[in-house]
Amino acid sequence: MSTASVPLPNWINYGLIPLLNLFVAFLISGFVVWLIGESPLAALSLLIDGALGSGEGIGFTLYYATSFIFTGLSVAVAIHAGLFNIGSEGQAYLGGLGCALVALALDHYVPWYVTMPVAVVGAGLFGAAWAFIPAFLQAKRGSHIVITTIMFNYIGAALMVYLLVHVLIVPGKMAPETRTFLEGGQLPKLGWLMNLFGAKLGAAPFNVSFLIALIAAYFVWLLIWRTKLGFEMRTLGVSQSAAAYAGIPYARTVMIAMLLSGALAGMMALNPVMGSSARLQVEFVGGAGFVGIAVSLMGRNHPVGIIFSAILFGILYQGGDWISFEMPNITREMILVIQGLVILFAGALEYMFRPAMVRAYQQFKAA
Amino acid sequence: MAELLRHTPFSYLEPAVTDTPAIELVGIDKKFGAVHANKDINLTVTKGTIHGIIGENGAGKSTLMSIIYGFYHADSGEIRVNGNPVTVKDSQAAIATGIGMVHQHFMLVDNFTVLENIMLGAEGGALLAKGVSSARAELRRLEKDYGLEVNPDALIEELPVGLQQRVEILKAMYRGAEILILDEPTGVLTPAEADHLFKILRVLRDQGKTVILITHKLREIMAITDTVSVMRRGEMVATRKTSETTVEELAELMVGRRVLLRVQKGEANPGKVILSVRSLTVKDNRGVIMVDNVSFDVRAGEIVGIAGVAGNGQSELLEAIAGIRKPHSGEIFLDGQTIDKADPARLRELGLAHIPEDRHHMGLVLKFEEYENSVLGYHRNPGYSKGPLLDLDAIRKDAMEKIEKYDIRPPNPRLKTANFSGGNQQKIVVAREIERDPTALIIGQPTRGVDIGAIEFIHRRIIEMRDQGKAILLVSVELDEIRALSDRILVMFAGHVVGEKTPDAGEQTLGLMMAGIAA
Amino acid sequence: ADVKPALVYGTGGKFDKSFNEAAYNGAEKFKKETGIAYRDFEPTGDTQGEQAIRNFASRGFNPVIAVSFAWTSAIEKVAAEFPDTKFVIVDAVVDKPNVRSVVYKEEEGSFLVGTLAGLASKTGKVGFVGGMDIPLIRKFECGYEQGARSVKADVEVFQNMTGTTGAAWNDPVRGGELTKNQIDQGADVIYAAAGATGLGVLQTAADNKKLSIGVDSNQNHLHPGSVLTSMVKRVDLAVYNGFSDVKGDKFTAGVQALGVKEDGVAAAVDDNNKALITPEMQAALDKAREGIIAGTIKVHDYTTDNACPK
Amino acid sequence: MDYYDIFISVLSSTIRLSIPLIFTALAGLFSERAGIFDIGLEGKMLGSAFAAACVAYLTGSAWLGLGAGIICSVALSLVHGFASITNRGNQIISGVAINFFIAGITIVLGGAWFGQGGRTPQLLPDARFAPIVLPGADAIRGVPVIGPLYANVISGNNILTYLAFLAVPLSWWILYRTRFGLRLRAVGENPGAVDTAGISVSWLRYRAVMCAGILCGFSGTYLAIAQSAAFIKDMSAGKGYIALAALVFAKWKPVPVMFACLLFGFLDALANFMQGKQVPLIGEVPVQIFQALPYILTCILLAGFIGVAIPPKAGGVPYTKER
Ligand SMILES: Nc1ncnc2c1ncn2[C@@H]1O[C@H](COP(=O)(O)OP(=O)(O)OP(=O)(O)O)[C@@H](O)[C@H]1O
Ligand SMILES: Nc1ncnc2c1ncn2[C@@H]1O[C@H](COP(=O)(O)OP(=O)(O)OP(=O)(O)O)[C@@H](O)[C@H]1O
Ligand SMILES: [Mg+2]
Ligand SMILES: [Mg+2]
Repeated sequence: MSTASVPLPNWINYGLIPLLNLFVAFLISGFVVWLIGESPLAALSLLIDGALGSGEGIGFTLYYATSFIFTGLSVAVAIHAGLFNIGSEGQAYLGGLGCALVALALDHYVPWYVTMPVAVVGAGLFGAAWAFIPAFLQAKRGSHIVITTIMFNYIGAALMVYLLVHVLIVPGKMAPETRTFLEGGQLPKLGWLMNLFGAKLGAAPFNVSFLIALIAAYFVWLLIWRTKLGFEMRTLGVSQSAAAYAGIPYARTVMIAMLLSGALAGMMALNPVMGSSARLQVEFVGGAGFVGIAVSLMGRNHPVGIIFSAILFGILYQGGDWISFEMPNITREMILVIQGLVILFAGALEYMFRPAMVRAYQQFKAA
Repeated sequence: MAELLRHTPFSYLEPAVTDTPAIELVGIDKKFGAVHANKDINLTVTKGTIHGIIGENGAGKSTLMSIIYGFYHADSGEIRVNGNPVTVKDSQAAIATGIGMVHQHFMLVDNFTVLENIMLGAEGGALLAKGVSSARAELRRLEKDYGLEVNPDALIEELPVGLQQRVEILKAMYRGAEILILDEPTGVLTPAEADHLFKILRVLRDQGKTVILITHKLREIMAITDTVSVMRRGEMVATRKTSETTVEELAELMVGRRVLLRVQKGEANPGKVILSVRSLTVKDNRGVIMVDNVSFDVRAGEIVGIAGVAGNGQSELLEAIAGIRKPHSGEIFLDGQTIDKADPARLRELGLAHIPEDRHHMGLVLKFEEYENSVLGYHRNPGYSKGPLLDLDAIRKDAMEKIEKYDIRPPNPRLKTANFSGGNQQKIVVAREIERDPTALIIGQPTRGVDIGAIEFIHRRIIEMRDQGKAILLVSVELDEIRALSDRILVMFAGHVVGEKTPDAGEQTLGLMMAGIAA
Repeated sequence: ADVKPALVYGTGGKFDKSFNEAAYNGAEKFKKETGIAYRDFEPTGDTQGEQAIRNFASRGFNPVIAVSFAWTSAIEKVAAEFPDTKFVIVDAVVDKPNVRSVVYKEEEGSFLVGTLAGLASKTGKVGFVGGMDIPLIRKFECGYEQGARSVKADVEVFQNMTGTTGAAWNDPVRGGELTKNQIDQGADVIYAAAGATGLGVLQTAADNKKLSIGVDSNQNHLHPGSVLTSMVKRVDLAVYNGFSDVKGDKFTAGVQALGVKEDGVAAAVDDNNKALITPEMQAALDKAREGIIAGTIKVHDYTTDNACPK
Repeated sequence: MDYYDIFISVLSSTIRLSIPLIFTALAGLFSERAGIFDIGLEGKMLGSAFAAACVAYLTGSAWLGLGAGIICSVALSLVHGFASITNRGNQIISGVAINFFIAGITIVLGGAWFGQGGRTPQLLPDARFAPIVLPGADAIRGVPVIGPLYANVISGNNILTYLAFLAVPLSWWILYRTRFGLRLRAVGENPGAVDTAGISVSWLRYRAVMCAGILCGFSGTYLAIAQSAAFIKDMSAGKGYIALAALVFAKWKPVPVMFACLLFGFLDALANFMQGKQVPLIGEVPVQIFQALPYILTCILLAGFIGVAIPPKAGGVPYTKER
């Protein structure tokens, strides 16, 4: 008898099985660590200690998670409309331009809480703008969005480097980056939030954009499951023909979904640009757009799932740093290995243990 | 074995009817998760007969056949072929034992040619070149013997369904099938095509082959089978000699209660013209003209039926009226307003409801929960939304009311739509479209693949709508359905309306018109 | 004094056979000579760089040396947080009382290898392959061009940048392709200032029997007979001196601008390339060195006005 | 440099840049034609480049390097198969996972084994695939028009280049002239049809992804030990994605795949060539424009010329007969 359709209780489906998957991913990562001649257990304790062992570690973890929540939401919104947006990376990059321009223009004159909403809009607009052409090509010309968005990542990188090297650079400075924003262009750290839990943020750049990310997650949830537009996007996402039948305009819905997706990716820039380094730098996105794909998929494209998987990836990033810092033999790329294995086992192989679980569960119930 | 059978000379004839069972099923049991699709099934099919199997949607017919064909595995039970127990571990094994199957949903590769489809799995060597010529020769022989003409080089996607089905039958014959299973083969055929199919089946039977035929249409069971078995909710409830049973008895066995087989309807009272089509020309996606300069009117309080063989432009006509397909030229009026440029959302506002031909691809989003489908297309209506938000409470309450009113089972608006049976899925669509109280209603294939109980219900609702003064345009390839429901019948052939008839016109007359022979 | 040295590399990674590797060599030399172990870290992004620098400082490491201009603001911040720790930054200037900034006059070193290139070229065409298009790399290119022109006024200089992302430092395939391109156009000496991408440049030049010029570290040994010279930038000295100065209590903050005069940059001549350097080339090289040291030759620095005189 | 020389130079550059794309896109072709999406091409290419470089370095044999590259890439294909065929996982997730994993593990292992930050040691000439000078290349070089074409474009490539061009008709032949090819194309369109014909869908798809693995093995090997002389981290540099673009562009057909890859290679070569050149009327154009040019042109081509590319119907959907 097939086990695929046997229902399992939620605590197994959403608790035990994912944990088991994670466990296997870490087991194999441990094997790699052992292969290099280091102690897997020590590495694991470093990972956890680095990411969660101190207020500062948690701050860094949440800082990374903030970026991943934005990009994860960006990927998810597009996926719900049946679009695979691989362009979050480039959209976030351009979003950085939007928010940096706002910060550069306003930081002399107004406090951060005035700059911030404008920067959110600026980052969102620029991110959306970068999604516009791929969206348009998909909607009107049927060009494959996966490919056009990949292309736009490269084009975006070229554009940004040009701007940073030739236009935005501070004359005489070596680094292709803008000037440092003043207070009015910097997002405050969330030290008080950490203090509430009795932890110290230290130097971690965990900042207000985390709250914006949570608000964005709420709005994405509202959009997808509670609005007419979300209903239309989901319809289009699973059945184009049903959408046509129901009078849901293809081009418009695709465009809106992609623009929203681009805007969410663009807002990611708030976190590193205004929340951490206080200036626009080359390559500040650092792959967060691609991590967003994994985050969204692991989070089942649901905002709550995305927040959790973003935090998981934040732990991997921060904890991985810690491992490579403490174990010089293990290069930082070990994070990529763990990340790959987590995606593999928790994502692609998520059902591997299901049949065994079903059998065990049935025996358990029979007994 | 398959190889051997294929080359068995055609003249090899067995006595027409013997008492050897071709297939015996003993205690077959199958569960899909929580669904008990087959419960302890016993069945004997006599060699050289046509054995019908009927049952409501979801009764377990397809599952049982798939088990015989090795496509699914029974959880327990035994299969015997020609008296010998066999383990059908996969379809290859089934083919080897001489079993062929034409699936309810065709198992063809759309962008392959007929020949490639037939060769698939029986290529006769690692390189295609060798097999191709012998396959052609064999195909020609099969075509001649059974009247199964089809161009071997045509692409499947360009063939009408009737011909696609022929390819399926040819596939089975090419593999030397002695026992042929057909799962709802006539659902997509015109009467003439169905008759042709039956002729072929009789030829097969007369040559000693065994045929198992699944259908919802009792008329077909009576017309062609020798024996008939009835399934209900996973159980085999009865087996009868066809000559010793009646339609009424079978219907009752199937549904478990008495059913009304004829639609009761009074005289129509046509009012003013509601839907008016003028010189409409419509092209399909490839740019071929599918509807050619068609004009007609539908009045309030009447049902106009459009009869025709599938693929003669009915689908495109419906899609054009429903705003899904842009007309090439011509005009469409709804209650005096031009609507040929309106989109489906606008048309719904104007009071045009549309029950589409294909519930799986158009009418429903199978992955959605039932309540979501119950407002698909109407989700922007004020009653269902508050500002940009959906009013989920109102929607679910409304869905529940429809479920009760239309007896949709199971009565759970939170269930995924894919998990409803075909008949219940169709009821979801019908309920949604009818309950908005439209002025005009266009309907395509309202009862395709739907069981008798549901057909009865849907037909009654359509008549009620007419009696409430709605203008109804009905497209169906089921001539019986058209004749039973319509007040006027238009016949379409090759994109033209070739004539108008009243429902008492004979089946023969309509059939000839549908074939483009008479007008 | 108490020395507990730490080193933070640039994002190119420790073993790039070039810039970062030079820093590594300096640290290794210190370790060998003194037996004092050091800690190092290879960040791959901005946040990690700052985190690593801060980690080292907070654990009592002293000095903390950060090579690459990418850590400018990180050092700025962390140096303020740990006033008792000594910091060294290479390739950028940070104005703090506990920070030593070591910058190089790459234009001068590039000028030197440019003269060799100009003289070695038979076709009168030389090439330059940079990594990412940033001012620092333009500075290399500009010095090189001036050097080549100083010995051959009509020399043609092809220049290419590898890419627009950080991957440009790590794309030897494209580096090789750009080199092949320049060779097809007639270039017979190609200068690579592109991190690991340069390895592809050197390889392709060797495969096509043309000359190449390495950068940062002495890369002459990579393809003996094909690498004409290397523009060495003594990052190893910066690191070594940083460590030893703290050890010997000689640490000074402030800017150290190292040019030809200070032996901070040079054109490497060793056994691997001796055969390629003719006496007249050697003479021209010496002359250029002396001129620069004496101030008679002024090499324009691209970054002062973001332009290169033609 | 006259125009013909430029043409020859760009042409030979085009070929060099196209080879990894051709192998990789053909790999994608086998996989996707069988209904298995393969975003993991990038990772397979990178993984096989690493394996090839390691083994070529250790054994000094280019051919053993190739073997190792193929084995590594096939192993990754089997992982992808295990996830997406046996366990019916999401194919895109599986591919992305492989890309992440390989991007990391090559550097981690390379760093631990060779201590060069993820790079493998420089290879000696014997451990690489050297250019082959075809007979008469040098003699004919001086002949106008034909000479440079023969000597610089047709001759002087390494064996893998010729194999890539051989792989194109071979793939065509396998797909359209053999039983395996017929079944492979069928399983990507309608696995039900294959299953009911008594053919194992899983085994067929496994074989298809293994074909993809073998071809990716060639492309990775080409990168590491033919075009370059060592493995360097991230050396595939997005070529796997470009190959996917070429595959879509070519509508999943072998011969068009070759032309699409050549076109992408050409755009790349042209961008390299045009960098720093004076463009008439405009003057010197910022390098970034030329670097972005291939990508911009790809979008323009996708928008203007090929219209909607319809992927194999069953692509990306795990096959289940029992829901
Ligand atoms: N692949 C499957 N996975 C899970 N459940 C299935 C599957 N196929 C069928 N079922 C279940 O088994 C029952 C019997 O289905 P089956 O398709 O055999 O019915 P049927 O009699 O052929 O119906 P119909 O007349 O609609 O074709 C269904 O009610 C359904 O719940
Ligand atoms: N995921 C599922 N789980 C359980 N039962 C299912 C599932 N999907 C389909 N079914 C059931 O399987 C049965 C047969 O499905 P099938 O797709 O053949 O529909 P159908 O009733 O035959 O409709 P149609 O004739 O229009 O195809 C249906 O009764 C349906 O309830
Ligand atoms: Mg069925
Ligand atoms: Mg059915």
